[in-house]
Amino acid sequence: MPFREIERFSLSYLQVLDEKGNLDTDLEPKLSTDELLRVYRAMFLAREADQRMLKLQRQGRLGTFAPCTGQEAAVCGPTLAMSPRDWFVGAFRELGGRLMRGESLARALLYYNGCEEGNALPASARTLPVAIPVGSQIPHAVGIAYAVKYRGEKDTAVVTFFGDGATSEGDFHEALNFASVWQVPAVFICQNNHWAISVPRRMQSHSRTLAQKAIAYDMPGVQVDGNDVLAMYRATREALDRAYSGKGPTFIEAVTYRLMMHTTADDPNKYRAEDEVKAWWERDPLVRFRRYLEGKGLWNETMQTALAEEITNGVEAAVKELEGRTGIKPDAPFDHIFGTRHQLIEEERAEFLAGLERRKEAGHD
Amino acid sequence: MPFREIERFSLSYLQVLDEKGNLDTDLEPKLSTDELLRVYRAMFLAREADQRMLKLQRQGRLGTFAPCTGQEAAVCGPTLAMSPRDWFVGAFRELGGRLMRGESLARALLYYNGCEEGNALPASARTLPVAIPVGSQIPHAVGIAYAVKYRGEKDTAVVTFFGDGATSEGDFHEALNFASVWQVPAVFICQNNHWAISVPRRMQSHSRTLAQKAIAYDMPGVQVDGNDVLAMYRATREALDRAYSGKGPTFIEAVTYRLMMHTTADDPNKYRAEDEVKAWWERDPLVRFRRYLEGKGLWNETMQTALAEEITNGVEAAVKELEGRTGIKPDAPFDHIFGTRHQLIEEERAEFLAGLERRKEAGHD
Amino acid sequence: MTRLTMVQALNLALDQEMKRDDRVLLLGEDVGVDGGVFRVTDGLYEKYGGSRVIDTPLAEATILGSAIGMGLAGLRPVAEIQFSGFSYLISAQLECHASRYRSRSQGVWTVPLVVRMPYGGGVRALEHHSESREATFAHFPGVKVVIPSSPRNARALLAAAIRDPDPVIFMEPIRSYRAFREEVPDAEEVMEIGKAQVVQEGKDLTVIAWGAMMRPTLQAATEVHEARGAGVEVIDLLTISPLDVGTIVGSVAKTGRCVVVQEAPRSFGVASEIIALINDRTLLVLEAPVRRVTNYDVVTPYFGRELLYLPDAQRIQEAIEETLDY
Amino acid sequence: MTRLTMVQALNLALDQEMKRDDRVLLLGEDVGVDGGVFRVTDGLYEKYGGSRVIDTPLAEATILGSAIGMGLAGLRPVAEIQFSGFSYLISAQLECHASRYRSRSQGVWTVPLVVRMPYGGGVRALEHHSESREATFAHFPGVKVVIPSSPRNARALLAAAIRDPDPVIFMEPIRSYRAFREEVPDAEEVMEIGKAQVVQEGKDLTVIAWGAMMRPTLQAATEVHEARGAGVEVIDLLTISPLDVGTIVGSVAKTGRCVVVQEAPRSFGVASEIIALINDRTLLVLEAPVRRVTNYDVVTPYFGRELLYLPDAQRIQEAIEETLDY
Ligand SMILES: Cc1ncc(C[n+]2csc(CCOP(=O)(O)OP(=O)(O)O)c2C)c(N)n1
Ligand SMILES: Cc1ncc(C[n+]2csc(CCOP(=O)(O)OP(=O)(O)O)c2C)c(N)n1
Ligand SMILES: [Mg+2]
Ligand SMILES: [Mg+2]
Repeated sequence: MPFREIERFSLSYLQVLDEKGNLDTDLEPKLSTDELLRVYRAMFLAREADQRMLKLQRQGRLGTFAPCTGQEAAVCGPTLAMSPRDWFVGAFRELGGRLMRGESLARALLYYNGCEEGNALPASARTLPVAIPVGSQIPHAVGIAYAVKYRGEKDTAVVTFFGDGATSEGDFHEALNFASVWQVPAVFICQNNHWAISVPRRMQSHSRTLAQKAIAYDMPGVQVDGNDVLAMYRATREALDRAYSGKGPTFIEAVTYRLMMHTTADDPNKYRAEDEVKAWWERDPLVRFRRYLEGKGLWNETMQTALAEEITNGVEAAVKELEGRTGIKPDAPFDHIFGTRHQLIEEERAEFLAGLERRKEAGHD
Repeated sequence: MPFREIERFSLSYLQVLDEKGNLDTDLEPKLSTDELLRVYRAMFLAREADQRMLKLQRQGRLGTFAPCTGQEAAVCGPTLAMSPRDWFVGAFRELGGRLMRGESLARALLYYNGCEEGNALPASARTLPVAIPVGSQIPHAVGIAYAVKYRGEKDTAVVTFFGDGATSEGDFHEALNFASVWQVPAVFICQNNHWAISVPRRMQSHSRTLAQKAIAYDMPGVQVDGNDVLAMYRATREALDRAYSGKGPTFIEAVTYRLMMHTTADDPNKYRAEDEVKAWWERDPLVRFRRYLEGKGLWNETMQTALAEEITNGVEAAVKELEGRTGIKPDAPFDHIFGTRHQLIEEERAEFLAGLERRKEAGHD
Repeated sequence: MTRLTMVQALNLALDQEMKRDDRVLLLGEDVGVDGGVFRVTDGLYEKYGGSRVIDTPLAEATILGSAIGMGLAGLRPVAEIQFSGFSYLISAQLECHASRYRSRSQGVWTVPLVVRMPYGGGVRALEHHSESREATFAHFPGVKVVIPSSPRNARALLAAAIRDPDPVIFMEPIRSYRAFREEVPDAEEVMEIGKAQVVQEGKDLTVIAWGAMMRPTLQAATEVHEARGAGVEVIDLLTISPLDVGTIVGSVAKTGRCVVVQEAPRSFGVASEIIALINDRTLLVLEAPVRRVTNYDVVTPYFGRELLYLPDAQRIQEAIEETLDY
Repeated sequence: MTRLTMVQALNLALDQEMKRDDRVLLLGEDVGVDGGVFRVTDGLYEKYGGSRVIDTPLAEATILGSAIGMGLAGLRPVAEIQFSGFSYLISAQLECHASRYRSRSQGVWTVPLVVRMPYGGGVRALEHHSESREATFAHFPGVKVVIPSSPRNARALLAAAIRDPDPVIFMEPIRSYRAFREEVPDAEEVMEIGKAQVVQEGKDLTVIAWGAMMRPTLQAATEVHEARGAGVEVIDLLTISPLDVGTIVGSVAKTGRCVVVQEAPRSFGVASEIIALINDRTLLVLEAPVRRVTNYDVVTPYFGRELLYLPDAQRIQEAIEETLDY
């Protein structure tokens, strides 16, 4: 159009350690050995847990779950950057991050085995339970960030994770708008894993990047190599620092890939090509990061073997814990429907328990 | 951030005839005298209707309505660009445009007097009824545009209007995303009148412009002087041509101002300064356009007086028609609840009518 | 003691709760400088500032969604939805989250919040500004639904809702906002959520109503009493969910006859649930079917026809008399 | 005639209607290449192409919102909401527009569309994947709500819904998707919306159920018959709104005893409305209170506890026997 230009916008991309192992030392974050090994360990644990959980699920010993394989860097990198004061508001595909936040694998397994008890991590961990309705947790993050700002809590921010599919939901848009208007300490991390079940990224949005959606809110936005844990750490670190210093929210698009099925109920062969998947296995975030650690002399085959064994044992212990637990309280739903007592609810509880009793007597179930 | 730039975006502004009457002849649309006078007339009628309706409302002879004074160019300009094949999907503040689409003032008054009959413009007019839930009509426009594309209807597009406040709703975002993914012939016209009831534009979104929201969808977007009817015509014309030729949707931000109250139930003195309102009266779209017509020798005082008289008479006739109408069918809601007949509904209708009958007999009401 | 309208009484409750507890904050469209389109939040922006009386962008889902976040973080947000006709936009956040965080986390996470919304017809309003859809919210487990009927109980119930540990949908009858005044004590007053109130005792028939239907109901009860001396017991539901079974069933067990007055369309409304409760627990004492006086199963007509559809004192009176005569 | 699962029968209905009328198109998440997460739309993308079987972006409100636009423009969209647990996102478009265009415009604008959604529990699914909230939609005037219970009626009702001039919420019981097969004629079959079906006659008691509750209900009815020879009449509701008063009331007037089986939480559910209808029209023939067998007023628990909460054949049988013995 022959009209007068009034605004310009630009969008950047961040990669620190590329697929071939090339490192941009200017951008390399200064992380201690402890930190580097902590995040590697978490990524590896998440990967192993996926494998084991898939087997359990196939054997009918676990319910449906959403594997995170391929996205370990995109979730664990940001989580490493977070302090325990920060809030973790996730979706349903961030096992590695949740485990770093103090969740135990045994508890996660309990959740995937159909028990609310699996969500009962103490509130002090500032890690919300899994949120299944796509995008619906993003407004919660904004509200929490508002509370942080309202109370003047120092060095505290809220990090929320969601998928590429979530960017299509109204909740995403409304929440980013609120966050920007309110200038709250929030970091929005979009896990662009290229698929929302069977719908590819390009059918989810006609925009060239997802990061550019931040422009709609005049919010800083950046596209990051989501399989590069150093880049993800760095982008989140900067976003958190901005948040801590009162400069408002940031949007991060992590470009990554869901290497496995959407959930254990899904068959990706129906909708995507082997080749594409293979190409992304070449960019495996774990392999890339392990080489980096090895290059730094921080990691070797022996350590890897030891870690693998330790994690296998840990996972087995968690499965044992899961399967060894004794009875859940059948009427817990009545305990947790309201914070106050009501005659109607208590009468229904009594009816429910009497029914259970009759069954027991009759020898049913 | 020291990151690699990957994308650039730019945003333009369109003005053809500025506040001082300066005309950019390169951009001036080629409109016939008929067209110019048609749109002036519509703008003037809308303005006059507001005045008269306000009086009626204050006298208790009309229900709540949303005056459009100040926004005549932003609505009538686009409507002039539309053909009868195009669909008009409005919100609640586009009286001038609706009248141009074949709505009669008498019918509009009936609507504002609490009768659904006021919405019963034939479907062939391709003008949807007023939509009150903010932003909710935008998805309808996209669905209609999909139907147009699906059927391969030639030279047909859908134009939808909504306010600055509407851009905050999830419906806005979802609809623009769908439109862009589907590349349907739709034109989104945001009436940025600077206020959503008492909430100013800058508290609605932290973005510098509303037009830049189009970048989130890689949709062409432009900011236009909404008080410049020639610019509004031109921007819409180009967007329609793009739509007709299969190039997809366009987003237009019309920068204008709501000169009167939000609705007749609102008191703007509570939240905005006289000065601001005065400054915008200086940019009155009617005055600007009348000068342009006069400059072209197409308009003069005599014509203005004649038009004023004609319109006053027309408005009075419409009021007479409204107030002279005899009884509405009391049970019409039962006729139009479903397109099929159901025992439950018919029994309720009978009960309703019997109750009315009893009241009549008892001399009530 | 001052004679206040419901709008003033609600304003008083908000003011007192905000003074008492700085975790309480308000958010919504036009609740700030404008004081709310009905003036319920008038003066609070000036008193407590823009960070506690928040004019939000125009997006209901995220008004609730961010309030949920505030609640999770320990604040006590009071969200306003400008008209209940737009409250369907909050359904998902309400059902999927507000109502579930407690059970989902076995009590670790709770969402103490209030959603205030004006509802109901009879004020010549535009489309979407006159519905009464309390049943929709009441069917969501984990949500409390409260509807005051007078300035005094509005004030005391709003205070209770704000202090309640659960999400409370607080529906305010527009028609009663300014229709009458009532003495409201200056000192704090907090009513218990989950309790109905017998506002008038009687032995011959029970009428159950709530919200704006209370006034025509009381009028009808008086007329029936004057016309034929019948003792009509009138129950003001006040809490729609969870229902106060004890009070409802106790009264009907005594009178054996019952009329329920509901502003909403008939089917799948609150009246049906009351009838089901009576059926469950005290059917055999009934000497007549429970009568429902309701709107019909049609889209609420625009105000040109609206009054023909809303229950009024005359329809209520007819139903009472027919039930007495049954 | 082929023996089909419900999933296959629904697929057949879609295929036949799409073949018959090119105004019919499908839209939703994963309905295209993937064939729907339950495979209901399997093969249709390949057959009718991406412009008639549309994989939409992930946004339920606009799946319905754009379907409304398509309906207004004369198409006959069939939208899929992937699970009814996410259907609250469509509430606003449904209540504010789909249900109202007809009345708003006095019949000038209509919205013929179907919203399909799998619903209900019992399949060890994740949170939000097991609710049954038909009452929420049924309370919106202007919306029809249909729930099939078997492959054959699923197919015939879906065809009817697609041809219906009004918005139809079509809820598909997940538990019945593949649980059993039934003969489904190859030739078109269209059932009338608004009609319940007496699937088994009996003179002693009426049981009313719908959706996935039909199978345990029939099992319970058989067991009661075998145990004590009682004649249990079983009604499959099929249409939830508008309810088929005639069939319901006719049956109860005959048997004098009634049990209603509802998968949803008890309060403010469909069972209450049925009880209210019975109260209105045939109360005095009742020889016992109508029994409700329902879930409880709690958030549907995760699958670890779910089966304790859903009505099953044993609970239904107990309720039938108690009602017979009353
Ligand atoms: C509101 C809502 N709609 C639909 C679903 C069903 N569903 C679960 S995950 C998913 C795709 C999500 O895609 P994305 O946001 O990219 O996250 P990813 O699964 O790739 O991690 C869908 C459609 C849901 N959980 N919530
Ligand atoms: C969903 C919804 N929420 C709230 C309202 C009440 N309301 C009516 S108009 C309005 C402001 C609209 O602002 P804008 O979109 O800028 O349009 P304008 O009124 O300025 O033309 C509000 C909040 C509504 N009609 N719909
Ligand atoms: Mg994804
Ligand atoms: Mg505006």
